[in-house]
Amino acid sequence: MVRRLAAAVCAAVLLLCAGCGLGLGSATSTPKQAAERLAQDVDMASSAVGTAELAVRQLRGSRTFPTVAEITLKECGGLLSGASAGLTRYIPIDRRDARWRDDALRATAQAQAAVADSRAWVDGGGGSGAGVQAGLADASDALDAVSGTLERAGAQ
Amino acid sequence: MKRLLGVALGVLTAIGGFLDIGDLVTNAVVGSRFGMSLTWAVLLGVVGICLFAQMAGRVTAVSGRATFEIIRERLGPRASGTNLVASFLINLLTLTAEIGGVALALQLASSVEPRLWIPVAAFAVWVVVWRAKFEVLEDVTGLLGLTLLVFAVSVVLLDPDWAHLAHTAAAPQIPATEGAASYFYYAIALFGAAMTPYEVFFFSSGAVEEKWGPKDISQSRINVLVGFPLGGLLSLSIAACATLVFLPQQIEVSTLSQVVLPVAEAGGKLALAFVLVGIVAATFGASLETTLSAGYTIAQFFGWSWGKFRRPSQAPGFHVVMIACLLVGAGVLMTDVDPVRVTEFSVVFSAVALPLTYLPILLVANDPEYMGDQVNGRVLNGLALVFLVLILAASLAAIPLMIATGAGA
Amino acid sequence: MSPRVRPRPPVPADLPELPTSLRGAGRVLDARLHLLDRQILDVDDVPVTTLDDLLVLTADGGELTTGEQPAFVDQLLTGPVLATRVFGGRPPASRWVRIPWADVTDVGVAVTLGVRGEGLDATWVQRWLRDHVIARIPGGRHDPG
Amino acid sequence: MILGDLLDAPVYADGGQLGFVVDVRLVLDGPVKGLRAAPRVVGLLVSARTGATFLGYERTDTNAPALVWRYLAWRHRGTFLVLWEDVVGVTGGAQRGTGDARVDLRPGFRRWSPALAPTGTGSRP
Repeated sequence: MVRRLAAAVCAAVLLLCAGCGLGLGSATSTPKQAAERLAQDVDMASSAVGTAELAVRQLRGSRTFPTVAEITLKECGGLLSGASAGLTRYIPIDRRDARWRDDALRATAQAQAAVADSRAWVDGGGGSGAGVQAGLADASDALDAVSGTLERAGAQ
Repeated sequence: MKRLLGVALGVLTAIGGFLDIGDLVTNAVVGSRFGMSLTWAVLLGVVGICLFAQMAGRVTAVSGRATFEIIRERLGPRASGTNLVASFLINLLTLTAEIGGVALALQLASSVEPRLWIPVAAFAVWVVVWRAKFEVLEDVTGLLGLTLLVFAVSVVLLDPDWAHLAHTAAAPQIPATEGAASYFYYAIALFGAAMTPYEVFFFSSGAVEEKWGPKDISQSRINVLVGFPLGGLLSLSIAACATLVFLPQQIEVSTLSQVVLPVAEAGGKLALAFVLVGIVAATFGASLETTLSAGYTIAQFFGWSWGKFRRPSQAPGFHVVMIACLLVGAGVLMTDVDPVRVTEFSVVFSAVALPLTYLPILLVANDPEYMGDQVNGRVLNGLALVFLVLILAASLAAIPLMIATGAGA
Repeated sequence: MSPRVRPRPPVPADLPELPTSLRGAGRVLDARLHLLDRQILDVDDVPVTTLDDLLVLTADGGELTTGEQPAFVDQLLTGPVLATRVFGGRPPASRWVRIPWADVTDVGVAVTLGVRGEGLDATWVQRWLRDHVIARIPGGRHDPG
Repeated sequence: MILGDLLDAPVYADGGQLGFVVDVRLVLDGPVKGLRAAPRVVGLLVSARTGATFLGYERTDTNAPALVWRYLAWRHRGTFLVLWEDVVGVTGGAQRGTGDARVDLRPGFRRWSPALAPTGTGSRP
């Protein structure tokens, strides 16, 4: 009986190690992997900005309730802070991806500001729908530019 | 009247059980990242749950014994003990996610902090489980849950290119931006979301609550064949909505508020009102089901008196377990853990634990001592064996894939 | 799904079938297969507990060490002994909750007793929970009907 | 004697170990106590392996899905029934799983088929 239990435990440990092995394989060491790692956070940031744009456009066309838009923007803010936290945690391996990280951080900060303005506008705090929509669009373009450079670097 | 109530059980199990926070989130995430290329996983899950729930309902209707009594009888204390621990913990995880889902849905409808909604939602679930009749509990959440049909309406309103949608569903390939590991990880997540064990505990114990006998087997088959495909259809329409709105703009879904955006995009405020009601009903219905399933598994394993058809004083252990689970679930949620993340883990662990419940039910469904002459036919056994292999494969692959993809990151 | 009972499996040919003369006329039950871990129901079908073990004694209630005297099941045993059944070891005799075989009225998919579960020691935990927890919550005795 | 102690106990006959007690066969023909005749121990079912999956498929006419049944029947293929009268001694206080439980059979004991008549008690109690 004990023998069978030991065998089961070994099998479980083996399974876990296999899974971890696969997981660790993606540690960052080459520029390609560095670009992919940064791209993950940038994608999260651009997802958040895209969602914010959608929510604001829907509110301006009164296709959604203010409460729903406000919650959506709050959650986009959460996603953006997650993305910038991921970026600040990243340790660049050389000058080039240090520059990528700074561009990404700058674009994400711009997005955070745009989303904050949108929330203020939704809460009736001032600013115009069109102005806020434009701010989000600029932030989205900035993020797209950064992910463009990362993609090109990743493709080499 | 009894037949109508019977069908209500089927519809509730489809909407409440099928469409819970796990389906809402997983299908939206999959739609936004993989388009319709994982449709096959949802369809497999629908056929699987139809087969599994129908067998469990038939076994209970004929033998009068619910799922976990059977698991204990057939596997003995050691194997069924580990089975209980695994099934109970995963059910608790799903319960936590469901109550979190109710809180998130109420936040969307009222913009009040979800942390304030959590104790209210947990208390409301307890009051319904404590007082309401089993049938009433089903009808209300079942019928309200039907409002989720608005997802299907939204797909039509978004005026998609149906040929393209059908093509990507029929001829699936892994999108360039995603790795094979995360593709199959989400296939398992969808399969687990469709075939959650708590649905079967609830469905088979419900057969005892409703006092079904062998004559109700055809009724249970209707419930399953009406209820679950309806759930599968709604799952696919959630994924389609996400595909149409989010995929082109490369927006990845990770919050509940994003799940409802396509509906607002398609139908404006009216559709949004419907979907908010539907999500609250589905997550609340699922919270009731997971709470009851927690009570059912423990009480049936230890042989206590259980069931909502009895006075709480006649099933004290059953009710104490449910109260404890609600307190634990609400407690965990108050630590500001993200219910969507909890949900993603709960569906994958459901897939891991599925064989533990599926095999005993399959064995008993062939045991004349329990089933008399209502044993499985040859065709059903063949299909059941195919799914046994599928379920074992998904269960074994789930954890390594979860680690390899960092839980689908 | 055509319900039909299948032909009997090929019984290992080399072993002779036990004649009823040796086996005895009554119904045949295998303890672990048909009795252990089965649900025990009381006279009005309310679950009491799960059957954990059986006490086997000689006809006059004496202890058994060999096969000379016939052995009979004297009591159903249940109680908080799951840990020892799973992890091995033997619970002290006092831990067992005993139900005399005389109370059993039927052995089918579950074991049915002829007495109400209320009075049995096996339902002690349930009664304690009812009096100390459920009774304190309003509506504890309402009949959902 | 607690029946559970017999289960999974090793079985010896004329020196060699035959296997383990997988189950205990009872028949309801003992003295009537209350409404039902008390179960009498007919014999022990002995198999080469302990009763981990005691699903008993080698003894009943249950044909679980062919594949599963064939595996389970194969796993307990050597099971046989030995009569209670052939048991010479149940020794060592029969602690379960602690190795010192032991069942000794009379030399020249007879092996019987483990098959059960179709019980067919599927109807609800």
